[in-house]
Amino acid sequence: MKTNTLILHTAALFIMPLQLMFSLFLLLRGHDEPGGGFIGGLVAASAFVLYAFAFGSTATRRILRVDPRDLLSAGLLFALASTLPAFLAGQPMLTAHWWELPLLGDTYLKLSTVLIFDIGVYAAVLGTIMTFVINLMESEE
Amino acid sequence: MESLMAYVVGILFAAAIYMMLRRSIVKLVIGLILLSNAANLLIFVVSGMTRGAPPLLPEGAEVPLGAMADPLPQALILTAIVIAFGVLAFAVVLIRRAYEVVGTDDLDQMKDTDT
Amino acid sequence: MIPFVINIVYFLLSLALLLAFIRLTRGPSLPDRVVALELIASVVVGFVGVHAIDTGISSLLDVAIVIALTAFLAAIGFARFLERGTQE
Amino acid sequence: MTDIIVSILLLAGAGFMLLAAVGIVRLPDLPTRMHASTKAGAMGAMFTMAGVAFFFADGVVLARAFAIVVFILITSPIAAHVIGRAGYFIGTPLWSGTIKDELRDNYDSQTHTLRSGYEDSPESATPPPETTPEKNN
Amino acid sequence: MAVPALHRMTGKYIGWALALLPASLTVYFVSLIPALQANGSLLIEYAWLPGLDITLNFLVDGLSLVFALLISGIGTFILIYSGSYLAGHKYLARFFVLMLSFMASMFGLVLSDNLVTLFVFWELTSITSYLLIGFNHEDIETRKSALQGLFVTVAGGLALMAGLILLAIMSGSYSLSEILSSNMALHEHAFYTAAVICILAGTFTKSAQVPFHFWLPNAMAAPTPVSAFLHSATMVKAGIYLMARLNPSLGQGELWSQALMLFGAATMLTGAYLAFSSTGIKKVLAYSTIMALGTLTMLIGVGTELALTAFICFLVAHSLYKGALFMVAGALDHETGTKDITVMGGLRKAMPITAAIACLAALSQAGLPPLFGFIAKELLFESLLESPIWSAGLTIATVLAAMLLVGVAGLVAIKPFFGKSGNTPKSPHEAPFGILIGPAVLSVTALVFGLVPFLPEVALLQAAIGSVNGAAVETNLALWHGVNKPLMLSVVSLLLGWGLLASWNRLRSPLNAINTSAARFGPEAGYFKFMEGITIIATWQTRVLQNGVLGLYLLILVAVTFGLTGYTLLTKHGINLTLDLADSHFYEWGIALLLVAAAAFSSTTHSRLGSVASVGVLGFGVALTFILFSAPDLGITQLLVETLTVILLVLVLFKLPEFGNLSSPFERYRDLTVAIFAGLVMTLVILAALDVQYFESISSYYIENSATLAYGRNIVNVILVDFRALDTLGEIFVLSLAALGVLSMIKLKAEDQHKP
Amino acid sequence: MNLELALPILIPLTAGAVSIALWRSIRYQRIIAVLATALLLAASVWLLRSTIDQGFLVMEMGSWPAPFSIVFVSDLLSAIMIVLTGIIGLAIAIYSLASTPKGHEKFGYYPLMHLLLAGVAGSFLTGDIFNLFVWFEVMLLASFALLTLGGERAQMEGAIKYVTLNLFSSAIFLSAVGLLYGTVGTLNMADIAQKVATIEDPGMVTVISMMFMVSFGIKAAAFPLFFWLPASYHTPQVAVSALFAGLLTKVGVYALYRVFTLIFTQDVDYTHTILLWAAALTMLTGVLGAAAQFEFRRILSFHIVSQIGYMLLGLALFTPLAIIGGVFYIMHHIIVKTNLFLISGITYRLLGSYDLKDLGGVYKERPLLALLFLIPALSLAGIPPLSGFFAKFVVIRAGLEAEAYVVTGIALLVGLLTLYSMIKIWAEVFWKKTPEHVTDLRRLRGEVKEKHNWAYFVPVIGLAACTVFIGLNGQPIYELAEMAAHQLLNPQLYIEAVLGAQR
Amino acid sequence: MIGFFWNIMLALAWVALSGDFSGMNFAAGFFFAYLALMVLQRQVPVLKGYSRRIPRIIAFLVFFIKELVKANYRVAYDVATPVWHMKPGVIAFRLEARTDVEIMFLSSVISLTPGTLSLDISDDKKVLFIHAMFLQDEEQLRQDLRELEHKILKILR
Ligand code: NA
Ligand code: NA
Repeated sequence: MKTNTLILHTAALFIMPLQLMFSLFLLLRGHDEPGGGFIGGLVAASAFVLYAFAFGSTATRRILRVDPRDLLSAGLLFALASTLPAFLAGQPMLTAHWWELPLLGDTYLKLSTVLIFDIGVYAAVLGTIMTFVINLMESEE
Repeated sequence: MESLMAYVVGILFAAAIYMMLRRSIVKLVIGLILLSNAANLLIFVVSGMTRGAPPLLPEGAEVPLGAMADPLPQALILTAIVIAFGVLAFAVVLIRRAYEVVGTDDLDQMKDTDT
Repeated sequence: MIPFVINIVYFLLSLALLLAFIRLTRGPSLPDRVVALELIASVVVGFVGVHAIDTGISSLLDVAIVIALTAFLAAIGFARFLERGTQE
Repeated sequence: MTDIIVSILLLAGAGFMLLAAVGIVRLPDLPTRMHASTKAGAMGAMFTMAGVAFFFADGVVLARAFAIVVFILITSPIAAHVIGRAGYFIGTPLWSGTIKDELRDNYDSQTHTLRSGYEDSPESATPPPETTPEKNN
Repeated sequence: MAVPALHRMTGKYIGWALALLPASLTVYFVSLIPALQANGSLLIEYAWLPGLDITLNFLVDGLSLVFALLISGIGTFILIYSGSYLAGHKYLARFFVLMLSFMASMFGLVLSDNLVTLFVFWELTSITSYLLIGFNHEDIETRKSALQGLFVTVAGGLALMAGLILLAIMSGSYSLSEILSSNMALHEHAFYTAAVICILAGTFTKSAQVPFHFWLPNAMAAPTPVSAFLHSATMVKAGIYLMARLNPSLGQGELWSQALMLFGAATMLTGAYLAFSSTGIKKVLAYSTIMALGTLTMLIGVGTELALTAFICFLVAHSLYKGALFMVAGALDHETGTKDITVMGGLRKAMPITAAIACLAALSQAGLPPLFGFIAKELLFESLLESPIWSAGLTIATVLAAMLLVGVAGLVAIKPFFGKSGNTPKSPHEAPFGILIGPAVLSVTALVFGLVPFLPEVALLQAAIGSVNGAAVETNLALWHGVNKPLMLSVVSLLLGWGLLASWNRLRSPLNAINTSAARFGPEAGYFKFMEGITIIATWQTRVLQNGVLGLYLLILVAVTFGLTGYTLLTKHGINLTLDLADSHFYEWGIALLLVAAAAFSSTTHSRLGSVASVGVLGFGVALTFILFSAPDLGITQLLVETLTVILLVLVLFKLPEFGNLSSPFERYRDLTVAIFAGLVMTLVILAALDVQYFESISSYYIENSATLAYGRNIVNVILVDFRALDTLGEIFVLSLAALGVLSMIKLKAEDQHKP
Repeated sequence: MNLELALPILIPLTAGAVSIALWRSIRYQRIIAVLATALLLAASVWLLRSTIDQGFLVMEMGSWPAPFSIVFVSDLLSAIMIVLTGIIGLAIAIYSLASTPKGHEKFGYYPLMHLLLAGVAGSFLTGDIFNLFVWFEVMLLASFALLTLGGERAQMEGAIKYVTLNLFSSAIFLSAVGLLYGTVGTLNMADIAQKVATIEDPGMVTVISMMFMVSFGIKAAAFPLFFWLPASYHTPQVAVSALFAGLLTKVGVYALYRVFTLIFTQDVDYTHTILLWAAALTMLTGVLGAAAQFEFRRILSFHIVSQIGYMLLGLALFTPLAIIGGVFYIMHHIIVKTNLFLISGITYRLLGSYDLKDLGGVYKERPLLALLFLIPALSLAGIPPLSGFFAKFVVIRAGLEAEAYVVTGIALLVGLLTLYSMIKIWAEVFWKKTPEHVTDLRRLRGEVKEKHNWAYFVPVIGLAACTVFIGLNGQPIYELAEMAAHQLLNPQLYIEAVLGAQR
Repeated sequence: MIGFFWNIMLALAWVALSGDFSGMNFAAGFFFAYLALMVLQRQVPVLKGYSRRIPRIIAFLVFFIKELVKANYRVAYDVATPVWHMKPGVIAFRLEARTDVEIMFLSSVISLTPGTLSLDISDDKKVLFIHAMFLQDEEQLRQDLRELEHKILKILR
C-alpha cells in the first residue's frame, strides 16, 4: 500500500517536542504533583515512538544520538550514583541528601539525591522502551 | 465498591487463566496481560478503595486536611505495573521468536524439549 | 444542582463507553475497532474532567493531558500494522 | 451562575461524547463513523474542559484545560487521518449510499502511487477552476 | 596420589613395594595383641562432627583386631599377588589406588567406635568394591555386575543407616563402646524390631545372605585379587563383623537370633548347593563363600559360647583357605587362560607347587585334620548339637552343606590337577613367585594353626570370642577331642561328599537344568524386575507428568493453587459470597461492566487484533478505576503502559498467525470450568480479606512525614523514590533486563543468520 | 552502619550497569565479571562473619525507621545463602570465560549474570515481602534473558514454559502480598510476623499462606509444580544451566523457609503437613523422572527437583534437627549441583554431546575429570564421607526422630535411586568405551590445546574441594546450620532485631 | 512554530530558575518570553513575524470553534434520527497550501470540521482527498473549504 506520510511526518514534528517537554515537566514536579521518573520516562518514550512511527528506526536512532541501550545504562548508573552520598557519609543505602545551591541573588537550585534517582528512572524507562521499539522495528525492516 | 470489584477481579482472573490455557501462543500473551491487570486490581481492591482523596498534599500543607487514600498500595501497584510491562515486552518478543524458530503457534507442538 | 448534573453526566459518559465498546466488539474491520478505542480514550478524558469537578481535585487534569498526548499512538500503531499487513 | 454555566458545558460535553458513541454504533461505514468519533469526541472534550476551567476559575487549571483541548485538537485528526487512510486502502467497504469516490481512480494498487490528476499543471498560486478533475484513465 | 609416581619408580615391583604398607600394619596390630583389654581400648580420638556426635574414634578389641589382622595380613599378600597377576596392565596404578583405598576403608570399618563413622567406611567399601568390580569397565556385563553389587549393598546400606540411627536413638549414643557397655535392655524398646530389621537388611546384603546373595557371584567379574580379597576375605565379612559386633546388645531378642539362624542356614545350604553345581572355578569359590557366610551368620544366631567360639574359628579358617584358593584359581586362570573347571585337568605336572598349595587349602575347606578348618568344623557341629533351639534341623542342614563343601573342595583342588590333561587355551607353566607366595603362606598358616591351635587361641581368639559374646569366654581349642558326635558327623559328610564328587560329571546337566529354571523365580530375577520396574514407572510418570504440554502443566498449577486456597478458605475461614449493592455508584457499575465485557471479549473473540483492542479497553477501564478511586499516578501509568503495550503487540503480532481454533470442545469446557473455579476462589478470598482487616495500615507514617521529612507532596512518588526507593531501583533493573533479553532475542539471531 | 549488608546487591548491580555501559568491550566485561564476583564473595564472607558475631544485621534503607522503610536483614540463613551466591557466582564467572560463546558475550551475557546474582542476593537479604517480589522479578527477568540467549529452538520452547509458569507464580505471589497487606496493613516481614501472631482467629492468614506456598513452591520446583524446570534447564548453554541449577530454585526454597518459619507458624499442623507430603512426592517424582532420562543435563535437572524435596522435608518436619538438616542440605546441594552441571559442560566440550549414548571413554583418557565427577556425584547420592552424606544423614535422623517413617523411607529410597542415576552417568560417560561414531578423539585425549582451558577446571576443582571440605570438616558447617536453625525457630529474635526490643 | 517552541522553552527556563513550578508562574514566564522574542525577532530570521501571529491565531480559533459547533449539529441530527439524510463521498480538493506544515494544518482542521475528513494527499502534494458526509451541495462545500484554507494560510504565512 502507498506510504504517503506527509501528514504524519509533519504532525510528529509538532507533537514530539510537546510530549518531550511535558515529560520533563512531569519528571521535575513529580515529587509534588502526579508525575515522576516513571511517568515522565513513559511520556518521553511515547514521543520517540511517535517519531519512530513517522520517520523509521534509523532516523530515531539519529535523533536519540546514543544507542537506547546506553541511555538505559546511563539511567541505571544515575540511579546507583544517587546512593553514593549516603555511602560516603556512612549512612544506610539510599538515604536522601538535599542540597540548595545558591544562584543569583536569593534564588536557589534545589538538588537532591532523590531527584538524581528520579532522573535515573526516567532515563532507564526511556532507554528500555526505545530498546524494545527500535529493535523491533529494525527486525521488521 | 470493593465487593463489586471482587467479582470483577475474579472474572479477570478467570479470563486470564482461560486464555493462558489455550494452545495459541498469542492467546497466552493476552492471558498474561489479563493476569497482571487482575493482580494489580486485586491489590487495589483489598487495600481499600477511597473516592476523591488522592494522596497528594495541598501546596503549603504539611499534613492532609482530611482522610486520604492509602498511598502505599498505589506505589506497589505502580511498581507492579511497570514490572509487568517489562515482563510482557519480553514475553511478546519471546513468542514471536518462538514462532519463527518452531514454525507454529501451537503450544502443543512445542513439547520436544521435555522428554 | 451540580451533583445532580454530574450524575447525569456520569451516566451519559458511561453509556458512551459501553456503546463504543459495542462497536469495538462488532468491528467488523480492524479500523472500526480502532476508532472505537480512540473514542473510548476521549470519553475517559471526559470522565476525568467531570471527576475533577466532582472531587475538586484539579491535579486529575494531568491524566487527561497524558491521554490527549499519547492515546492516539495506539491508532498509529494499528494503522502501521494494517499497512505492513497488506504489503505481504 | 458558575454552576449553571459549568452544568451546561458539562452536559454539552457529555452529550457530544454520547453522540459520538451512538454515531459509531449506528453509522454504516468506517469513514462516517470516523466523522462522528473524531469530531464529537473532540467537541466533548472541549466542552468538558471548558466546564472544568470555569469551575476552578484558576489560571493554572485554565492553562491545563487549554493545553488538553489543544493537544486533542492536534492529535485526534492525525489519528483519524492514519486510520481512515489505512482503512480505505485495505479496502474496507464503503456504505452503499456513498455517492462519489474520486480517490479510487487515482490510486494504483500495483505501484501504490496516488496521483493528483494535476501532474502537468504548473505550480501556480492561483487556484484552478473548481471542477472535478478530469479523469485520464 | 603417590601411587603413580611410585609405579614409575618401582616398575614391576610395585606390588612388593606397596605391600610394605599392610605388612607393617600387620606387625603393628600383632604388637597390640598383648595389651588387649576386655572392653577394648581407644586408639585414636578425634571429634569429627561433635554436633552430630560423630567422632573419629578407633577402638581395638579382640574382634576388631582379628578382622584388622585378616585385612592387613591377607592384604599384604594380595598386593604382592596383584603386582604379578596384573603385571604390565596399563592401569595398574589406578588399580592399586583403589585397592589401598578399599583397604583403608576396611580398616576404618572394623576399627570404628562410632556408628556413623562405621557406616561411612561401610559405604566406602561398597564404592571401592564397585570401582574394583568394574575394573574392566569397557565390558558391558562387567558394568552390569558392578552396578548390581553396588545397588544391592547400598540399598542395604541405607536401611542400615536407618537402623543405626534407630539404635542410637534407643541407646542414646553413637559410640559402640558406650552402647556395648551400657546394660540397657534394648530388645524391650519400641524401636527394637525396626532397628533389627533395618540393620539386618544392611548386613545381609553386604554379606550376601539369601535372598541377596546373587550379587556376589556376579562380582567375580572383578580381577581375581579383588575377588580374593574383597569378595571372600574381607568386605563380604563386614556384615558378619557388624552382626558379631552388635550381638551383645541386640542378641537378647528372639528376632535377632531366629532371623540369623534361619537366614544363615538357608544361605549356607543355598551357597553350598550352588557351589557344587557351578562350573566356573571362581563361581564355585564365590558360592562356597556364600555358604561360609551363611554358616557364620547362623553361628552368631545360635549365640552360645560354643557357637561363638566356632564362629571365630570358622571365620579365621575360612579367610585363610578361601584366600588361598582364590589366588590359586587366579593362578590357574592366569596360566591356562580359562576359568572353566571342565576343561582343566592334569595340571599337577606343569604346576606342582600350585597343586600342593591348592590341596592344602582344599583340605582345610573340606575340614580334614590336621588343618585349622577341621577344628572349626568340629566346633561347628558341636555347637549346633548343643543349640538351644532348632538343634536338629540346623545340624542336618549343616551336614548337608558340609557334604557339598567336600565336593566343592574336591572340585577346586583335585579336578584341575589330577586326571586327564585338559585342553586349555594357554599351555600352562608354574606361576611366578609373586603369585604363589600369598596362597602358600595362607595355606601354611592354616596348617600351623591346626597343629598348634593354642597359638592363635591364647593370643587373640579368646579375646575376640569375648567381644562377640559380650563377656569373657573360656575356650580350649584342640585338634583331637576323641571320637565324639561331631567327628562322626564329619566322617559322614566326608564320605557323602566324596561320593558326590565322583558323580559330579553325571550330576552336572540335571543340576544345570534345575538351576536355570529356578533362576527365573530367584531373587536375582526379582532384582532385574525391580530395576525394570523403576524404568517403567519412571517412563510412565514422565510421560504423564512431564508431557511437554504447557496447557496441562498450567492446568495442574491452577488446580493446585486454587484448590488448595479454596479448600483452606472453606475449612479454616468459611466462605461468604456477598455483594453490597449500595456502596457503588451507578457509573461505577458501568465501569465494572466495561471491565468484565472487555475481559470476556478479549478472551472469546476470534480476531486477535480485536482481542488486543479489547485489552486496550480493559486498560482504559482499569485506569479509570484508578482515577476514580484516588490514584491519579496509577491512572497515568496504566494509560501509558496500556498504550505502549498495544503498540508492542501490534509491532509483533503482524509476524504471527491469526487465532486458530486449536482445542477440542472438551478441552475448552474443561479449561473454562477450571478458570471459572479459579476466578470464584479469588473472588471469595478477596471478599474474605475485605472482611478481616486486623490492623491499621502503616501508611499514616508516610502521609504524616512526606512533606516534612521527605520534602514532597505527592506521597506516592515520595514512597517510590525515597521511602521505598529500593523497590524502584530493583524495578528499573527489571526493565533493563527485559530490554537486554529482547535485544538479544532479536539481534543475536540476526547475526547468526549472517554467518556462513 | 553495616556496609556489608548493602554490598551483596550493590556490587552486582553496579557491575551489571557498568557492563551494559561497556557493551562493546567484551574484554573489560570479562575482567569485571571475575572481579565483581570475587568482590561479591569477599563481601559475603564479611557479611557472614559479622552475622556470626552479631546474630542479626539490619539496615533500614533510606534511614527511615522500620517497618516503614524497606529493611535488609541478615540472619545466618541469609548470610549463608549469600556466601553460597558468592561462591557460585565466582565459579560461574570463571567458567564462563572459557565456555561462553562469542555471540552470547556480545549480547549481554555478563551483565545478565551480574543482575541475576543481584536478584538472588536481594531476595536473600530483604526483610520486606514486596521487596522480595521485586528481587524475584529481577532474578526472573535475568533468568528469562539468559535462558533465551542464543535463540535456539529448544531454548525457545523451554523458555515459553519457564516464562509462563513463573509468571503465573509471580502473579499469585503479588496477589498474596496484596491480600496480606489488606489483612495486616504492613509489608515488613518482622512486623507481619508480630502482627499475625496476635490474631485470634488466623484462618484467613492460613488461606493467604497457601498462596505463598504455591507461589514459592513453583519457584522452588516442588511437586506438583515443577514442570517448568525439567522443560527448560537443559536448554541454555551450560554455564547458565549451572547457575540456575545452583541458585534459582533455592531462592524459592529460601522464601519458603523464611515465611514458613517467621510468619506462617500459626497453624503448623496444617501447613507443614501439606509441605511434608509435597516434600515426599517431590523427592520421589524428581528421582523417578531422572531415572527415565538418558541425557546428562536432564538427569541432573530432575535431580534438582528431587533434592528440593529433601530441603522441604527439613522445613516440613519443623524440628530443630530437621531445619539444621534442611539448611545443611541446601548448602551442600548448591555447590554439588552447580559442579555437576559444569562437569557436564566439560564432557560436552570433549565429546560434543550431552546424550549419554554419544558419550564414553572419559575415565580412560581423563582420570582426573572422572575423579572430579565422582566427588559431586557421590556426594549428591549421599555417599559418605562427602557433604551430601551428612546432609542426608541429618534429614533422615530428623525424620526418624519425628517418627515420620513413610517419608523417611521415601527419602532413603530416593537416595538409592539418586545413586542409580549418578552411576548410570558414570557408567555411560566415564566407563563405557567411546562410541564408534566419535572419530575425533583429539579433544578427549587433550591433544588439542584449548584457549582458557584452565577456566573450565579451576571452578570445578574449587567446588569439588568445597564438597570434600564440608565432608571432612563438617563441624563448622554444622554449627552454622545449627545457629541458623536456632534463629529460624525463634522468630522473636528476628522480630526484635528488626523492630527493636521495645515494640 | 520554532518561535512558539522557543517561547515555551524560555518559559520553562524561567520556571526552573525561579524554582516555582506553579502554572501561574509558567504563564508569567511565557508572557515574558513572548516579550523577549518580540524584541528578538528583528535580528533572528526564523523568528520573523512571530509576535504578529498570536492575535491571528486567537482570531482563527474563535472562527474555528464557531464552525465546529455549527456544523456539528448536522451530524448530530443525522445520527440521532432513524433515517439517513447524508450523501457521503470522497472528493479531490486542489490545494493552494504548499509546504508540509500548511498541508498538515489544513488537513487537520478539515478533519476536525464536522462533515469532512481528510483521507490522503496525492503523491505530488497537489490534491487532498476528503471524505465528506453531506455531498448534497458539493460546490458550497468546496467554497467553504477554500475559505478555511485561506484563513489558515493567513496565519501560517
Ligand atoms: Na506480574
Ligand atoms: Na525460579
